[in-house]
Amino acid sequence: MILFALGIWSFLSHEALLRKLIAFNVMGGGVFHVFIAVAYRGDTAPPDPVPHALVLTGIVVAVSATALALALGGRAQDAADHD
Amino acid sequence: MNEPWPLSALLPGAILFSSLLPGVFIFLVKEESHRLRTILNLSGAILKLFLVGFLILGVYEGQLFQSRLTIAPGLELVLHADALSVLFVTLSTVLWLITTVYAIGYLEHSPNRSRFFGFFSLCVSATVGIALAGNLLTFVIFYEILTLATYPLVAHRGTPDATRGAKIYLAYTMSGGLVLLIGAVWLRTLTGPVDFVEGGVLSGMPASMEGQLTIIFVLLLVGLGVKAALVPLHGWLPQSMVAPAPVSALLHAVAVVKAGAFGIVRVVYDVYGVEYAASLGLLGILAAAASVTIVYGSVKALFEDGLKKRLAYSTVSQVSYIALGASILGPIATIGGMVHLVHQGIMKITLFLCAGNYAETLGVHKVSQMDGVGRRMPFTTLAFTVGALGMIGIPPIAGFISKWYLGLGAVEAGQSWVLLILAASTLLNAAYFLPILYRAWFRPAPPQWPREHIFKTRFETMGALLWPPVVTAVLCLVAGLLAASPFSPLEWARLIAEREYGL
Amino acid sequence: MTQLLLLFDVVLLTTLLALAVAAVTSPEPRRAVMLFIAFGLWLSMVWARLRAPDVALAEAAIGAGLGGALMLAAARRAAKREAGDSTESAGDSGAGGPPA
Amino acid sequence: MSRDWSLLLGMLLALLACVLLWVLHGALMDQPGPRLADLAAANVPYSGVSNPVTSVLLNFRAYDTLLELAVVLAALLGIWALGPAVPGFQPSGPVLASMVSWIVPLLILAGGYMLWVGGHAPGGAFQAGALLGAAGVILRLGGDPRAGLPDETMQRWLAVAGTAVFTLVGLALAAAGEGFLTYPTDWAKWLILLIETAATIAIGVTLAAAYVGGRP
Amino acid sequence: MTDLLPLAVAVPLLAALLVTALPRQAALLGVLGAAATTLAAGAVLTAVWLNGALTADLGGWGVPLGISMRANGFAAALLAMTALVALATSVYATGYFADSPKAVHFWPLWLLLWASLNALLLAADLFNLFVTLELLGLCAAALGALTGSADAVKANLRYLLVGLLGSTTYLMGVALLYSAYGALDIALLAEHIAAGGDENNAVDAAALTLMTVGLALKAALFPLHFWLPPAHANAPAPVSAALSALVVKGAVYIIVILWLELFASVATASAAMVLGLLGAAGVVWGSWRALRAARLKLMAAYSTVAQIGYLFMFLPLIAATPPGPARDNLFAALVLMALSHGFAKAGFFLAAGLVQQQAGHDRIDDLGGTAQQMPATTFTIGLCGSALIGLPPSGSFIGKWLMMQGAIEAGQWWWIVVLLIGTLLAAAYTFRVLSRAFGLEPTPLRFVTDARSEIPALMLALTAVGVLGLAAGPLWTLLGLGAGGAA
Repeated sequence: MILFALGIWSFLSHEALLRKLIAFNVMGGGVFHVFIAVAYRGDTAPPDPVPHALVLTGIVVAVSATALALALGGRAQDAADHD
Repeated sequence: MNEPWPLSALLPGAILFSSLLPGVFIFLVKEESHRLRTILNLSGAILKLFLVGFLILGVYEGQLFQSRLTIAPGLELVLHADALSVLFVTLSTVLWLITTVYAIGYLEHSPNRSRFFGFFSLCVSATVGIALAGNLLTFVIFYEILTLATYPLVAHRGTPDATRGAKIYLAYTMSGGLVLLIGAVWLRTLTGPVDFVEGGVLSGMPASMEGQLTIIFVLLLVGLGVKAALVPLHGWLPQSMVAPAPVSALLHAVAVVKAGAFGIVRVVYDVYGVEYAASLGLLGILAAAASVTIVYGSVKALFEDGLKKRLAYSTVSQVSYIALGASILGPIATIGGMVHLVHQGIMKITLFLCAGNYAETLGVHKVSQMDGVGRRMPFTTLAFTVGALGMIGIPPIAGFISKWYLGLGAVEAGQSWVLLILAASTLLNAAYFLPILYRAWFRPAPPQWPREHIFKTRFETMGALLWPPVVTAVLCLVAGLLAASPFSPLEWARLIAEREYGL
Repeated sequence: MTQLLLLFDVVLLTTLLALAVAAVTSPEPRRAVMLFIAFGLWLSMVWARLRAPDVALAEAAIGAGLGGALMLAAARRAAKREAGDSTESAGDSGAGGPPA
Repeated sequence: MSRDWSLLLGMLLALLACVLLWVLHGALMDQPGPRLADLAAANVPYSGVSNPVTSVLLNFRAYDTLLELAVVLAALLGIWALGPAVPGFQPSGPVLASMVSWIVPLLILAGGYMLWVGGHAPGGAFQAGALLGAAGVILRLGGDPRAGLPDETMQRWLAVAGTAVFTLVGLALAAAGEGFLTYPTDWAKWLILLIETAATIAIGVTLAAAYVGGRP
Repeated sequence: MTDLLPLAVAVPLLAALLVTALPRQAALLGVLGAAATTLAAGAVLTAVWLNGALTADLGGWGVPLGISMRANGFAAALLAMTALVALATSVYATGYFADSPKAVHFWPLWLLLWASLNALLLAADLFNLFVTLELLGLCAAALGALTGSADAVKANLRYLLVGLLGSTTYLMGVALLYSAYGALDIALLAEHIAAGGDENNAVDAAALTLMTVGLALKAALFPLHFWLPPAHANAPAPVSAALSALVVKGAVYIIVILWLELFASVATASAAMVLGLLGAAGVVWGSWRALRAARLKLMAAYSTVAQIGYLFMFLPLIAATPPGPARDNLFAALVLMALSHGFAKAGFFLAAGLVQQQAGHDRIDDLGGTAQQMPATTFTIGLCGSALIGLPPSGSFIGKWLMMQGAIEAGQWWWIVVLLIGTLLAAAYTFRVLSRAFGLEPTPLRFVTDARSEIPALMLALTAVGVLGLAAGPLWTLLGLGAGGAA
């Protein structure tokens, strides 16, 4: 939760793309952590696999989005340089 | 009831489409294809005239004409022909034909004719839709479409003036349309679908709703009053005089202002019911608004030098006779108001067409330039004279009949103050029309006209420009002279009044 | 034993939060990315502790690993551009984007 | 954004975090029920794989995973749409080159192992794909501007392979009357392996191409 | 029968893969794929029309373990709208991108976008919705940046980031719900939430808030709309059309589902009022900015902010109306407004794109000659404009009529004031454009016509104005509502 809020705060208060993306990933980490915590059922019972799968999906999605955002950022810089 | 005649459901729709379809096709016609466009225009107009002929006969015999289309549950588009619709449909159809002929001549070499005639046809379709609307929803729909279709006509010339006039026109009518919409929706939530029924549908409403119904009436009146140019909602009308003459003629004689006036009549008679409206004290509001408008419009007309602007203020004044007729309880006043719907239409269109002729042939736009036009253009000026005298109310021209019945009805209803209004307005009418006639016939012509076109015809101007006003002037005379014959506007108005009052 | 484990957990979480705060507050891009990668790896450790080895593996490989690599590359490009700008040397030698 | 605003925002969000933490705590305390854990565990034997996470990913919630592959592809297409890649780095020194030459095969091998092991132990297509991608990244760091990727046509085919195989298997099953992505129990293992293999290659290629960062 | 639902996603997905792999035939394959997708959507629509709501359990596991898809009337209506708009846009794009190297990049992303829209509309699972949202967001941002200009790339980067923030916030709400109820299926969760009563109020409220805020960010609800105008105004025209008409609707669709279905038992009228008031603020602000916009596409983009606002204004009205025909009418009106706006705005953007290509710019004040050279396009803009204003006979006229009716019945007259202001402002900005067509520029003797691009736009406009306005009745049947009757 704290990670989530930290992420939002950082996302909103930083201008630079890279820092926004780090913030976004930290924020995502917070959400994923909630899922993992929900799945955890003590040291004896096996954990719930469904949230694990959701988090896996989420991680891949987040990285894809990060990659696209970085590419867009690079292109924006190039375009600005050319103009 | 009698078995519905299969045509009875189709005829109202057919009348609507007889101008709508040609309109749509005209948009696609190439600018240079003068002949094709004319054929489309005239065939639509003539076909419509035939269809309306059927309609008149049918309605006279008491047949029911109705087309229904459900657009959403509880919301129905209803086209319905009763005696009142027929009056307005006939007026618009006849005048459409005449104006179309005129416009073909008037716009001979001007640009964007396909666009003009396309919207012109849409405009008439919307007017006919308003006339045939069988419930308030349908009325509102066509009322808004009319706003849309007339905007391009007002803006047609594209000059900064025209753009400005069109903008003002749009601002007024759009706001009015919205107020009308609110009133209509509100009324619908109280009563369900508001069908137009002779005698009104609201008389059974509980007393607790009277407050709301009064507010709704005012909303509807304001919404309709914008198009009917009730003071102080008339501001758009003189501004939109920038439009080409056929547009002014059609807008001011038939389409826009009449749509407003017709709507007021509909609301008073077929929604509230004239007796119920009187019992709520609503007629007083209407009468006051109409009277103020009549006098104010006439006074303003007196001080206008521009011919079309003077005619516009005259329209402001004259259209309110219709509202005045509706505001007096009693069949005779009703007849006066209804018949004026037609009479004012043919008289005013005559005047506007003549004004267009002066402008197009001689370049005369102002009253002060009209010295001696009678000798240069005798037929046009004769037609103009008939129209003007009719407006003043000189017998045997049509206008006299209207005023006579209005006065008689007022006396019958015990509202003699109306006579004062009529007298004042007649004096003012005379004061702003007679000087024009004097100038036209008795002052010497100037050595040179502002901008004269010589047409290679036997007559004073092009045939397509000359004959329409002459025809309408003759109609004014005929409507007055043969007022007592069957199917005259007066007799038809009498039929309406009988049905409205259940006589 | 449980107390030791609890202590372990607390240390784990505190470190995680500290890394996160450090990553998002660090103004220098490359340092921030490094801290972020550390944060990701640490997070995967926490998850492994929470018996989610699959996810931990994925986070380490994809989230921290590839995501970090992408960001590092971007950070390096940004740094190079800045250097290029400051020395006014023949513009951007690297980027060869076509006109739009 | 000014410092003051940032501070205010921070305080508000700290408040939000506390509220959410309290809510989550309440939710976890109130209903420590099994949620889907037991249900999933009971169905794992019929899913064709023994790793519960893999059975959720590729069987119970396979549709999510299919769309997820599409997300990865979308990111790559978006990157390609932005123009050609930035040229690679200078050729590396001999130390790095020799390191690359043994680390890359190792990564590919590890990827293959990860893919295979995903059926019954932690691992699977995504992790394996990530390792392949990492091999690409290292190749590019080592000086290969194309990160060891094949030519454009081949790249396109490989990038869509995962999603395509996944969708086609789903549709084929639907056509066979089983329903979209409904594996018959006997075939489940092999179908999942087929999908995973295609997905691994696609993810590896996509991630490496995304790292290269432009149209091939 | 139930295989139809995955088919509606699989067909555009496969088409996207195919055009990715075979870039040389992109346009041809793209149009074929568009046609096939339209057929699939049509099949879903027909099936829903004939049999009512459909569900499909994917993988044969059933909920709560597996994922299911479903198509009710609401989803089917939007699916059909998406199909028609996307088909028209596809045909238009063959002309727009002819001889452009961008075509190769446009088609795969475009079909993928379509697939994600269909998947979103047919999803019955909250996490599945998250994945579709992300796919949608990525495709949309990538398409929006296709022109490659600095403005476009920057605006769409911001759009992407805002979307990520929104969807992550949404996901947090999903996590809370899962922790409390152990389910992700919407219908199942709705049952749990209704059955839970007051027990989990805090979780419900927190989840609803998080998910709504996250989605409102993607739906550009005022004041979270700031990202929309630059992103939509700078994208290529076919993309702008899809972004404004379809993509934003996706988020609105989920919000409507959340409020009227998932959290129907706990969403309070006062909370709905907040959304409604924000919507109203969006109407006024968006319309005002549209009026002040210097460029045609920017104007259209601000108008989207306003039109989305109307949709949110329905929520408090529906909350205040007891179940029955009156409420059904309001819901149908909401859908009708969404559909009309979809068609009209798509048509508008397509037409604006033609104007821009012809004139080389889209500054409204300098468009006089262009407007006259392209009568069909100007006519399209006029038709779409009248649907945006809500003039008859457009679908939004009926929508506004029913909204006013509902507002009067619920005693919430202030919505009518908003409606009035919004309508007048819309009229003002529409006619600001149209009046350019009546300038003094010489009448062109030859008109610029390009049937391939003009007809799709015109068709969309006619659907918004003619079809939806005059034959909206079947929508009630499709939505499974009884005839509204005299409400």
